[in-house]
Amino acid sequence: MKTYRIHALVCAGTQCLAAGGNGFKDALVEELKQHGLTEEVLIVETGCMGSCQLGPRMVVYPEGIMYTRLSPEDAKEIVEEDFLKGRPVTRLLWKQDEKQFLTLHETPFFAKQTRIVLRNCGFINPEDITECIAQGGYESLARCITEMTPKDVIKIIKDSGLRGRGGAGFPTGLKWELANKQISDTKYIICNADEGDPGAYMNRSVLEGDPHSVLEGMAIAGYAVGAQKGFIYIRAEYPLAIKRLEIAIKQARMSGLLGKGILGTNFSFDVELRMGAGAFVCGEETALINSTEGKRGEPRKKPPYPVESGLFGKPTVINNVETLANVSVIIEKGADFFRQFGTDKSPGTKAFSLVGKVNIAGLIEVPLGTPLRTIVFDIGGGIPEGHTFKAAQTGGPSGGVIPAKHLDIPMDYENLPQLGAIMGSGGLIVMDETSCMVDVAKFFLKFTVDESCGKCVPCREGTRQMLNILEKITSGLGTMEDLDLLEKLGNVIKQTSLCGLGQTAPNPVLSTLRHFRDEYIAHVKDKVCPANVCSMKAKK
Amino acid sequence: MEKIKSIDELRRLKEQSQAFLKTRQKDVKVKIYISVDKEENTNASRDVLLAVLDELKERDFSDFQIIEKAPMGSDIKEPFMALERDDLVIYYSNITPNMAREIIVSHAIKGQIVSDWVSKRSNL
Amino acid sequence: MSELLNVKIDGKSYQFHKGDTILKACKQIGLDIPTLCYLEGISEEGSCSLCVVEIKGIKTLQRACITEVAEGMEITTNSEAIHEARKTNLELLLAHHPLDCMTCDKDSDCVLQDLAYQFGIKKSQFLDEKDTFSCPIETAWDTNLFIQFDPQKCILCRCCVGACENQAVVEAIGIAMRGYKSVVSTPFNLALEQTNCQFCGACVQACPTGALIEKPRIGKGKIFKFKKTETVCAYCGVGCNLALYKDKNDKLVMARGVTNKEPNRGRLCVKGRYGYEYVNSFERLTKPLIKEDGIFREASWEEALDYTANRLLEIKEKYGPDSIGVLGSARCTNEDNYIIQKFARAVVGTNNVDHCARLCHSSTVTGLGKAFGAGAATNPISDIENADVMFIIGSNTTETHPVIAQFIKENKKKRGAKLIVCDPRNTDIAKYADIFIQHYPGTDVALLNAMMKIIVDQELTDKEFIANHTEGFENLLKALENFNLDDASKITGVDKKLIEEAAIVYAKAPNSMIFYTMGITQHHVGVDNVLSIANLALITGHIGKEGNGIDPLRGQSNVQGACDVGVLPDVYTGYQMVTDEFARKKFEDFWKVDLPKNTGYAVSQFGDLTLEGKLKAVYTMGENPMVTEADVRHVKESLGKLEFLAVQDIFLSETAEIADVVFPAKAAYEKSGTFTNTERRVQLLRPARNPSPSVKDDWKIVCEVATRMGYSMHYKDEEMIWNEIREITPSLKGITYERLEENSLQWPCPDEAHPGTKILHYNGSFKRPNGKALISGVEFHPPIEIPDDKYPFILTTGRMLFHYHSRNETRRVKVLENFVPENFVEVNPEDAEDLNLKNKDMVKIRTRRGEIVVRVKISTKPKKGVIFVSFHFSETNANILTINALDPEAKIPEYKACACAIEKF
Amino acid sequence: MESEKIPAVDKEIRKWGTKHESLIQVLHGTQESLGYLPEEVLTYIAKKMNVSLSKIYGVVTFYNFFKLTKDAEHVITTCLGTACYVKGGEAILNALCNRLDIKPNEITKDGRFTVRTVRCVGCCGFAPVMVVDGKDIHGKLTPETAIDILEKYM
Repeated sequence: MKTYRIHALVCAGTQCLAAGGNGFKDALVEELKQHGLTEEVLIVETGCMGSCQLGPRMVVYPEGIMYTRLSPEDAKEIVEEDFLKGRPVTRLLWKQDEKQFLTLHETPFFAKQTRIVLRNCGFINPEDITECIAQGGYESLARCITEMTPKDVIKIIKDSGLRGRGGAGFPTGLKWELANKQISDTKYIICNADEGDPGAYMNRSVLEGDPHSVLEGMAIAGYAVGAQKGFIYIRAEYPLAIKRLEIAIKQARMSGLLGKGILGTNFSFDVELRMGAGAFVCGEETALINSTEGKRGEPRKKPPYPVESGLFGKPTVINNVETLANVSVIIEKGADFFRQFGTDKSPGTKAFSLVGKVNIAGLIEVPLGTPLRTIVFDIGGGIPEGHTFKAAQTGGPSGGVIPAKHLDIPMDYENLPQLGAIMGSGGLIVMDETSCMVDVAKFFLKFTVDESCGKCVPCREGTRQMLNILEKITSGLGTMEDLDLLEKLGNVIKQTSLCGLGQTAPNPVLSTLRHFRDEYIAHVKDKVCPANVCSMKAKK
Repeated sequence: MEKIKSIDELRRLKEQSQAFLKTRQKDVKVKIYISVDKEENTNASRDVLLAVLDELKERDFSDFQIIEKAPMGSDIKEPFMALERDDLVIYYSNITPNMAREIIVSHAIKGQIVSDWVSKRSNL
Repeated sequence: MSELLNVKIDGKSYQFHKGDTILKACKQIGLDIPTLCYLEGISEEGSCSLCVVEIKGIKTLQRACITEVAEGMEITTNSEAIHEARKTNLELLLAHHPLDCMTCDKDSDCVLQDLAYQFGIKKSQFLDEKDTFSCPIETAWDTNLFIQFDPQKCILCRCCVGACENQAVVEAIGIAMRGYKSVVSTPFNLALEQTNCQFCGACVQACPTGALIEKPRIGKGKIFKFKKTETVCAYCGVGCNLALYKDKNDKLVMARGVTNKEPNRGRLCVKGRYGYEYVNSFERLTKPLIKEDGIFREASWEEALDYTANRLLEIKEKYGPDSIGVLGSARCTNEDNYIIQKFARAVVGTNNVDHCARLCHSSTVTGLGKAFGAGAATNPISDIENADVMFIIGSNTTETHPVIAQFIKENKKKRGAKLIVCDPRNTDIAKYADIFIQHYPGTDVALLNAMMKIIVDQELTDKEFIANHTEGFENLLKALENFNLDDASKITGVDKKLIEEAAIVYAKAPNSMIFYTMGITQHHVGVDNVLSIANLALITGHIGKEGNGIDPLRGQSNVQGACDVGVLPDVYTGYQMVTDEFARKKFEDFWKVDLPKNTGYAVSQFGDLTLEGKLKAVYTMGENPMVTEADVRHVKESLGKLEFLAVQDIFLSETAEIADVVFPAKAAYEKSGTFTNTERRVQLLRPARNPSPSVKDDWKIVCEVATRMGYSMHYKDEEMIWNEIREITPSLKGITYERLEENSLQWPCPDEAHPGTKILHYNGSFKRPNGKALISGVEFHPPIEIPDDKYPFILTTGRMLFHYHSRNETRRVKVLENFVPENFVEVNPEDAEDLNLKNKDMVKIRTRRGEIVVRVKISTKPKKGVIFVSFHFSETNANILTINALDPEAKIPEYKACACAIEKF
Repeated sequence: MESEKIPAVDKEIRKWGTKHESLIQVLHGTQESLGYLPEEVLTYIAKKMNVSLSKIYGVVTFYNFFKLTKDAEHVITTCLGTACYVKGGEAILNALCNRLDIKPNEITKDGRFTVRTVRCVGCCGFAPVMVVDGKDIHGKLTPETAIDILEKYM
């Protein structure tokens, strides 16, 4: 077997590529050629490594030295100094608070994280199944189908307390159990990879960095519920994730880890990709089913729930990417291992994309229940340029804001709703005092107005009216009655919308009204935007 | 890519694949330190490194990492290499490519320290 | 019976069936839940959000329309939160809806308006005046004649889309765009008439607001000024229940399908929806006319009736009763028709009584009569949903029986049933087929024999059924013995494999149902064709149970009934043979008169008989043979030779024009009485308007003539006639007007406790004397005329959706006439290229009998070598071309195939 | 039907089959080849896949991804995801539109450029972000750098 003394892991996540990662990689390849090192140094293109704001990044093993903000010009120096002489190029190292960190593990960004879902992201070549297998990939599946009954599998998942990471937090084991009990010749597993919340890219990172973990999770789910076919419904906006998934599926099929008679057992399971086409509502599971069936992505009535009658009218389990990526770890290490992270009711970890006004934006994974303060200040390095934390927004357009006074709130499925926010899929947007909360609410509402499927009245017409009122307020024409009307209308939309999108669409408005009512009042009464964002047409 | 037909085959493949990933792992049997401190020794050190790599390849030994880091002060006579095995670090200095090959065969692979050339030893 | 569940609604305990929605449950206990978007079976998406209720334990409000009751459920239907939610959602809808009820045609026929009233919304708090009252944008509905769409009034409830998708199964319109930009649209906003829309208007009927409306209704008044009458459609044999609305001037202004009633369950086609207008026409005959010196003059009823009676008596005296021919009509009621055949037999004393069933389904009556002992459709229309395979042969169902086509498409779409279509033309229904066989006109026996050969060879026959319920199978085997599939392929012009596939699919399915129409019957081998179809059903056992059988789709509103009440030369009512001594005796006793013993002549023989001098007078009720008979020039020539021709009609038809006397009659929508539809369903007609006081019921005119001829005929009303029919007709005995007021009934219905008969020959008990069906050996005979060098094309004729019969009605319906104002000939693109023809070129079509000049429509519908012309247009009458080659038994002419030439004009 | 467009459709239909559920995938592939979805192509797909044209039209107009008209030579997509939004994505959008003298979603008169918005490209760490021609992602923009990038394509 060929061995390389240096493994240079270049992040090939979308963000690092966007930041010019490809240019750096090409320069590196060229330099290696120039110095005759191609036999000694292996370049591995990995998925996202996390601290995206510092990209493009590269980690050089065996030492694990992490280089940040790379440009093509840096390749020569790295090769000559580090690869040839073993001298780290210090100017490219991670610097924070006047400290310099040689490896990722030493950084405060990494220190408070626990990586289960992201265990392989940034560490393996996602386009090579053997690297995944080396990390224990597919061993859980193998154990499930050779040593365990579907009921055993469901029991472990139930015991682990794993909850759906797509937003609502429905217990995964229970969903599987319900699907397992359905009597049907055909059942389906759908992986919801239609990560739609603006400002969220956890799922994409997993798919780009460790696609096999999702495929394995799907196959285990298939075994548990009695399904032989899985679909991954993925946003068309994620071309790299699609490409890596296509490669992963192909390799898994060729290795006999997907397809007929997996590992010589009589369990068969195969996975197909279905591309979405740009509709946020397709993240809603019944809309997603319609879209997978080639129709307009409009939600269906529930009940029947997908576990009873889903894709093509058959029992269907829909799990999100992150949920599925947890599965093989739980099988491998047991429910108790999983339960040592997180809280009693929200066990395990959660990936967040920490973005916005924060020093180190990026992809993180922390135990559930980690206080918001730890995430923003310890991991994210606080607010840049001397600004102050004003609020964090979770759950995207369905979510709400957490104001500064609640910075110590544990981030889990129980505590967030108490503040009118939701966990959501993991988008975490940090805002400082330069953000106007009315404007932020308007931003989200504009989003839902655009993305409403238009089927039911409260969502189609109601959100539009709410937006009208917000526009009135942000241009200084609002009245105090408008604030009441917003609340009243918001409640009717929540109460009577057909699907989750509509039922949560008013949340950003209701939540900002709750925590930042004074800002609304300033817009209405004083005709002033305290953050100086809104162009108030009418001045007092 | 061939079809994996049983859980045992999967485990075998896992072991094989892990060997390939040794460079990235924490635990390896042998860590080989080769570093250059003085610019004039660059070429000689590089010859040692290439000899080491060649010998490891020849012997089909993969449970190692090569770390380009000087674990000692600057007074060491280069070319230099150190070998970490069984919780013990052995330093060899002033070596030639041929010496390096022997160190690999004898010490790295068989676990027998080439005592004649040892310049220093330390427990981890 | 399904499980009963205990449910509390507003604090009270009830029991409901499992599967019932909350909406249905509330309805059952008399609770009114507001809905805008819910239409059972059409639109059940829960989009309007008005029917929301509270369910204990669920945080959000739930939609009553799509939520099923569950055991122990506690429902509140009238809390403040519910009221608030409903009102708010209603106001959201009213934010963009113009508040122009005072000028809206749908005023007080509008659910949105009702709800706004109910919730006391004067003006929506969200009203966007600019949006609401700005000029509406151009829509795809602007250029058509039938339907208007006002997008501003549209509340996106999707009822119209549901109706188009689930009722019409056309999918011409859909929801396009997304979110608040959503709009009901045709694809690419194409003009509606450029889509596959068939203008059935189901969308209009489904619309709860003024967004969609029938264009002819606009400006005719508001619904509370109209009077509504439920009656039966007067067009095809489906017999749709429709509600007609008249204004204060006694003009019909609107039609709606009657929901929840068989056979149409609320559906209509374009003619049902719009085709009532002719009734209002100023061209209606109002006075009796007598021809003097070739010119009509108005006459009093007395004079015209006396004149007619005298002339008929004279001719009868001079030439004998058989010199008079009498025509009933498939467009008249059972009562009218009973009277006219009684008039022929009892008053004139001849069995020369016939009607246009001769020209459409006489082969069926003869053929199925022979095979099964009864010549009517075996299974009800509602049974379509039980069929796994639907086999259509020789039927352009979408255009001729639109509502049945809708049910067929629905069964395919919703239940995945397979559809096989065999037709020389690639018709609309063929486009929906899983297997489409495009065979040459007149090669049906070859095709069907080929199918049966495959079925027999592959042992797909139902041996038990053949053994227990049939006889004559050996004759069929013999006929098939030397039959060669390659020959069949050559004769029909169809790939062998396709025939095989069709045969296997039909034979193997648990339930297979056959539909056919004129493509089968209108051949000189019409009876053979029908017998072959019967053979196919019999050898596979696909008859005598739900979802099986043979449904010949009858073409006219009461063609089944006219046959049932004996307007045929060989039978009295209920198919009692005139040659049967016992039957004749019964009728003689009943009518108290001696009756002729010989079978009469068929209408298709009248022409030749006249020329031979055997027929001297014809009395016609509502028929128009001058357009509809084959080789019509020959008919014209012969009818001109008659000594006397009397016509009862509503318009001065082509036949009336050459009559000696014309009586103005009531139109079907002005009549009481009964129609019997294609599935033997007897339905009650109710007058939807009062005609001019000077027109009379058809039966009344005949009675008056009869009485004047010395046979007293007096009836109080239609019911009295019907009761007389019942008395002498065992199969109709149990059907009383009183029962019909409640619900329609299918014959046979022998007594008043009998529920009627949905399926004939149930469990293989056939109506033939020995209870067994007859399988016949049928051999293929080509059409009388086959193409040659001089006449190289095959001409086939038929109907189109927008016109009817000789167009006497539809030409007087503005929207229909304007939509298809002239005849055309369909030419295959390949032929068109060979002939150097372009769309809209004028061409001359010649046959051995005559020629017409007509416009070209290049179309992929006809097969290469075949052209198609509709028969509706007297100006360019296809029947100038057709051949009067008659089936030897059924005497039906071969309308469907003759040789012709076509050249650029 | 313009003959050169048929093979692209046929290829997709061969790949995905004619079952209704393949519609969106066939549309994706077709658009990938042709750049947009012309009416006659959709009519052809309707016939081939036995789906009504109104259904296809409904699907095509539902999803942001599908285009019924030919696109500009260069499509610049500015991200208005939350992260980009709070970091000034709208200013980037306005700068580009002003430079090209068009409104969002309009195509320049010469047909060379259009500026669209997208709800998130998932490059939140580099906000604000824009994407040129669906592949070149540029992050940490200011209105000035955005214009500089645009100029390179002009």
